[in-house]
Amino acid sequence: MLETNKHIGPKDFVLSIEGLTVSFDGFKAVNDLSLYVEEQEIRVIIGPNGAGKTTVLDLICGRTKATEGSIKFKGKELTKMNEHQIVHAGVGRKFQNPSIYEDLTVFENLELSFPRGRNVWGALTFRRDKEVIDKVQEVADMIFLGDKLDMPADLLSHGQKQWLEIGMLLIQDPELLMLDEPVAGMSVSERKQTAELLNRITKDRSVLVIEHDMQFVADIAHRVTVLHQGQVLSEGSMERVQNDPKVIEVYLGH
Amino acid sequence: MNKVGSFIGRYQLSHFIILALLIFVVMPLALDSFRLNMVGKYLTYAFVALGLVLCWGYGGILSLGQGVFFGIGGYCMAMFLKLEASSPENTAIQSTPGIPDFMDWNQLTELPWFWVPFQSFTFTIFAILILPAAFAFIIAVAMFKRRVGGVYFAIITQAIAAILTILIIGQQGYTGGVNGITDLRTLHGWDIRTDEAKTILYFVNGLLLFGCLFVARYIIKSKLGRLLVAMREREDRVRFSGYDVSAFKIFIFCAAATISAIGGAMFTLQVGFMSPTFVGTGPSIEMVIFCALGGRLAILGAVYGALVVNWAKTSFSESFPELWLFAMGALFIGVVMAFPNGLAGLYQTYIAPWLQKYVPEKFHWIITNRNPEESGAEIAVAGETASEDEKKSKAGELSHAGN
Amino acid sequence: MFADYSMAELTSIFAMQGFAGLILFSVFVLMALGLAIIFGQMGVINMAHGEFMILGAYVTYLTSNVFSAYLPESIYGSYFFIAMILAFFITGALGALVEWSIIRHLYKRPLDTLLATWGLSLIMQQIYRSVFGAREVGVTLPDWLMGSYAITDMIEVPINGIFVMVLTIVITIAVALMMQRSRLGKQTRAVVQNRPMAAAVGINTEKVDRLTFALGCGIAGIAGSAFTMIGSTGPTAGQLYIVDTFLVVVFGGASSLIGTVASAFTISQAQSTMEFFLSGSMAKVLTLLTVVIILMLRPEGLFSLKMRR
Amino acid sequence: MHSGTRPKTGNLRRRSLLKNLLAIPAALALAHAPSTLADAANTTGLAVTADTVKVGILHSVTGTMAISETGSVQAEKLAIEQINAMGGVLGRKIEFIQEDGASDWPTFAEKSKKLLVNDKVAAVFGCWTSASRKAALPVFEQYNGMLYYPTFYEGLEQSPNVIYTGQEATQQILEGLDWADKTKGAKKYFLLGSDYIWPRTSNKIARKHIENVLGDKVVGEEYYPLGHTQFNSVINKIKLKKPDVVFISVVGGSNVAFYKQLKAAGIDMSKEKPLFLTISVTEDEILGIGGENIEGIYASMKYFQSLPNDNNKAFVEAFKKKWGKDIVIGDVTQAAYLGPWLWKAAVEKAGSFDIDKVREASPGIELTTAPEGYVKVHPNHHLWSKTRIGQAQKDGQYKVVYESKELIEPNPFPEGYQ
Repeated sequence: MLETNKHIGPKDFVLSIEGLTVSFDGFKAVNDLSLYVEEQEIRVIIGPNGAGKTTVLDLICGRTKATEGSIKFKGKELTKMNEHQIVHAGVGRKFQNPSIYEDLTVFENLELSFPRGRNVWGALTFRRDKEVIDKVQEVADMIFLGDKLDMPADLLSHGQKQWLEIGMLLIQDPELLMLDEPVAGMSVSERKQTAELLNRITKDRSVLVIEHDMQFVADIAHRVTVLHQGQVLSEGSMERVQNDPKVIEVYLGH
Repeated sequence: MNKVGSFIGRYQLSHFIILALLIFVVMPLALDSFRLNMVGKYLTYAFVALGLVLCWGYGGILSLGQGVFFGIGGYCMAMFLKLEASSPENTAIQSTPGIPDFMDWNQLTELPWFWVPFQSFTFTIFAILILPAAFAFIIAVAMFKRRVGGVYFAIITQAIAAILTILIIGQQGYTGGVNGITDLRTLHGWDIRTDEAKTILYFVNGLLLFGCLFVARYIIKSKLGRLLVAMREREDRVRFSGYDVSAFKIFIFCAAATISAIGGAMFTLQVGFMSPTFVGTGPSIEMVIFCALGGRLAILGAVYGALVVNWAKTSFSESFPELWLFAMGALFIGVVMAFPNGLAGLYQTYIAPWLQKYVPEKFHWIITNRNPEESGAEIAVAGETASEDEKKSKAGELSHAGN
Repeated sequence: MFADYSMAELTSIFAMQGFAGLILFSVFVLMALGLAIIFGQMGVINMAHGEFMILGAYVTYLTSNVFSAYLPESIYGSYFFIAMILAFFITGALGALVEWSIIRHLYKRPLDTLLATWGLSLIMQQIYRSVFGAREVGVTLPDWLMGSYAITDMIEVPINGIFVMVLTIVITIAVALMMQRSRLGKQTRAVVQNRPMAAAVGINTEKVDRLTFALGCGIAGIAGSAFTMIGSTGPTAGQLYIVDTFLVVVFGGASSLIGTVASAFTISQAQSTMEFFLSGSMAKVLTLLTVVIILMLRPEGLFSLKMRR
Repeated sequence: MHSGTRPKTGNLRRRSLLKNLLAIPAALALAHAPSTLADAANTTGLAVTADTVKVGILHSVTGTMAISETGSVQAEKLAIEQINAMGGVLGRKIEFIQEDGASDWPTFAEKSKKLLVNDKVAAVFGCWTSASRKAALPVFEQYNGMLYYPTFYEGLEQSPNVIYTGQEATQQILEGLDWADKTKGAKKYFLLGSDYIWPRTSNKIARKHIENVLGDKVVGEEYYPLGHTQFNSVINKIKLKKPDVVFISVVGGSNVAFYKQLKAAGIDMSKEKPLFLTISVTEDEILGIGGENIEGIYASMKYFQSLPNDNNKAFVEAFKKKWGKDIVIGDVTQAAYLGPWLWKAAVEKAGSFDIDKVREASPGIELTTAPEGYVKVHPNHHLWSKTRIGQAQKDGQYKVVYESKELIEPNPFPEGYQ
């Protein structure tokens, strides 16, 4: 699977993961994994439960520290950086369960994610000026919540919460967007809207998505990576992956 | 809210004014100088409680060692005053005149190096503001950078309070030991023991308290305040929105430390001495109850909490000394179980609606806050403490232990 | 500093110093065991732990008085065992009552259990003061517990020290077996790991909580009973133990009994060695300081598994 | 005190007779002209009426110090009751206002101020720890009050507003060390104390005396934090250093732990190898330690409950009658009992409750009826008193084995010991 990548030089990749390993008390959740994501690519990671999908995202965004290996984002080594530094570098992450501030309003949720005043002094002197308000409104419109700015976030539906979290990432304008099961728990119409949203927002950035819903994957993926036991089992177009006998064995064998 | 200048809304302003009237007008008129001085002492604890509102209520960091910072502030001030009281003329009978009496008893023949700068009042003020913050900074960096929080932080700060107490008591030649630094007399020649001086100090104390209240109000109304609330709920989300969570915790802990230290310095000035009993674990926990009773999210509540608990303590121990501990214990349990939001919660749930029935509608803005623009995080959060702690317990406290 | 002493003297002193360290170790384990169960397994911070210990001590005091007043002198020597059993059940029962009335409402707010139990400790202190008086009470010990056993001329081993050590070993093993083997132990661990799931498979989680808390308090009671041999019994004596106890538990990594034992061993040996070479106060300060610094550098404590979040 | 007229021996008896004679005209005058005398007696706006006078009792009845201070409160109440039964002071019944210091030093200062400023009491009997006295002292000096302080303490203080009814450090220590050196032939001393000012100052004085006066040797000096309960290490050190005397100033709950562990470590305290000499364990503490655990140690103090004189027998009887038969009386309790009597004597000598007059009258006041025997107020406001050595018995009492021949002069700022 990797030979397809061999002729491409590393500088063309937004994200290049090489030899990544993490072990929890001897259990290797991710084992010598290599993965390359190109600019403006939508890459979907699939795999059975426990394959290490979420762990890979955790490793990229710094939530989990790698035991070995390197993660380079636009030439910067992420394994040595803190979470917030990784965010500053341009990586955004959405969690599996919507992770929003339920006690704050939609506006405040987005405002807090606005990339200004991120240090202590900045936060103390932060002011809600026109730039902020306009940007919040713009993002809110994009995530279909333009008329719900004053609503406390915990009153949103599950799907709306997912969108809000995506909006909180968008307002940071990351170059790499990582989404962990963005359509989980959504209704059919919400899925459609989400797919459309993703297609819209990924125009000028790379996206890494974990998803189970194969129809959704087929809708959005440029390429698919199949993880199994912490390693890459197969990689390529949806069609190619679906016909890979190893993938079929893993999925059916279980 | 959109402008920094309007960080206090109408409703909040009305409550600030009520408190100001209480402290600056009602108390001085209603009380003799003896009782007023006692209230002044209680108000110094309000600084600590206010600091706890910031770091515990908003930052989710429960420190059981706030007495340490109160003590550092108090000792800095006491060192300055003691040096002034120990002029060579006043201490002529000592074997080494010019040094504090307890040093002389402990065979010190010259002032220890770390006492020397405290001959300068400017340095002392500087030390009161900087030393506790610096000490808090060291603790906070060590702990928050490693994501230690919750229970562990509480226990470690408690241990630090215990260590410091043993050290102060043990190093009596340098600290005055268990007796503390006593017999403080004048500040730049101004006798602080007279009734007039105590009344003036009471007002200075009140003004400083209001200064700190405004600072605290500004902090929690700023984006930093909203971030703190957000952090308690979803620490990871804040982190992945590009914020260095530990930096904010360090800041708020240091701010709380400095505020406590100002209280400590004012305590020394008003009470006339400082001793290790205010540094230890017992008083440090007691100070937490001032904050909890007032409402851990209510900055004004901190002041009322400190006043009410201490007032009750004094009157209880005057009339039923044996019952005082029962009352105090019941207060701890009751506040935690029945009124997790303390007096502030009690007010909002019961008193405000009741008042509304009797007050003409156009004055309702004094009683309740109906303008959501003003409320920000504070009101949204009231009533949610339990659930936040809940999340906290799952997210922060146990996670770092490896789960 | 040892130039003035003969080799034999030094050997025996070091032997005895090692033994002193072991006694301190036993004391720490006894203090911390109950708390380790309550804090480690349930996440409850019981600031009244010291007061539960003192309740055990007062029970011992009362038992001793009853024995000397109403029972023949010949069986007086055995009162201590009865006292410990009574201490276990009485403090355990009080623990269950406290769990029912206070703690169970606060499981989701660990920091609030801290405040509530601190309040409880104040109330308990005042109850002791009202019932037993403000002064310390003297617990008369059976003769067989006092005195020492001379191994050589120089090496003398205090019998109550041995008693505390044996007691510690027995209780530690009993607790370990209980947590590993017994139904309650398994249920406790199940509840700790996944409360809703445990409830779903039919475990009465409320009962498990109550019994666990009661057990932790009961062990505190036994510890208090044993400490009448080496410490004081007064209304506020419990406060002396609380900081040390929490440090032992936290240093051990909170969730494992082995961690608690290891941490008690490390702290006690460090303290007793330093006490021998330094003045007592400085030894205490240095020990506490070292523990705090290590905890700052390694917050998970001595023993804890690195797990996947 | 049972009776001010109880016959005494020798010159004491003469003194007391003399005093009683002197008191008669005053008493007569008082009976005839109560109103004018009320003015004369009450010149500083104190709470004195024609038939009552208010005093304050200020001790901790809550908190950690309640353990120690309870006895003092009981003694002061007993003394006041007895004085009232004898007709009061200058014909006025004493009414006391009790305040709780709550083991919290600022509270002592606060309550002192309340007693002096609000209640205008004529005297305060109170404070126990040095820290509480240090906190309250500026208040007494500022508002010109009179404090009767009962505890043996470290000295280094002499306030015009305090009468120290306990011993200062040199009174208590030097006689004990001399006794150990002379009668027991002690040469090597080990000093052990709780870590705070009183033990440290006491040991400083002890060390100077041992090294400079007795020409003996100090082989160890150790301090443990207040409330420490593990003493096995220091017991090993004692075994290693083999001192002749272990000089102990451990206080509070630590005492219980120390002596129990000492006994358990196989040291028989009655064998006197080494000899244990304490300045901090009174009968009160033995109650908590248990007589069987401390049997055989020596204590150097001015008062033991077992003192055989008649004053003391009557005092012990009255005390037990009022507070229960199982109660014990320690050194500080007795010193606290002296407070109201010393004040009464000074007031009667001055013929006034006026603080300044009472202060002036105080030096030279003698108390022949003190349970500890004759005491006298020194111009430095401390008491001349005898020092006794007692040996602890299994029943929790001390047996007096030695008594200083002369009254020992109080010397709060001892030259050569600082």
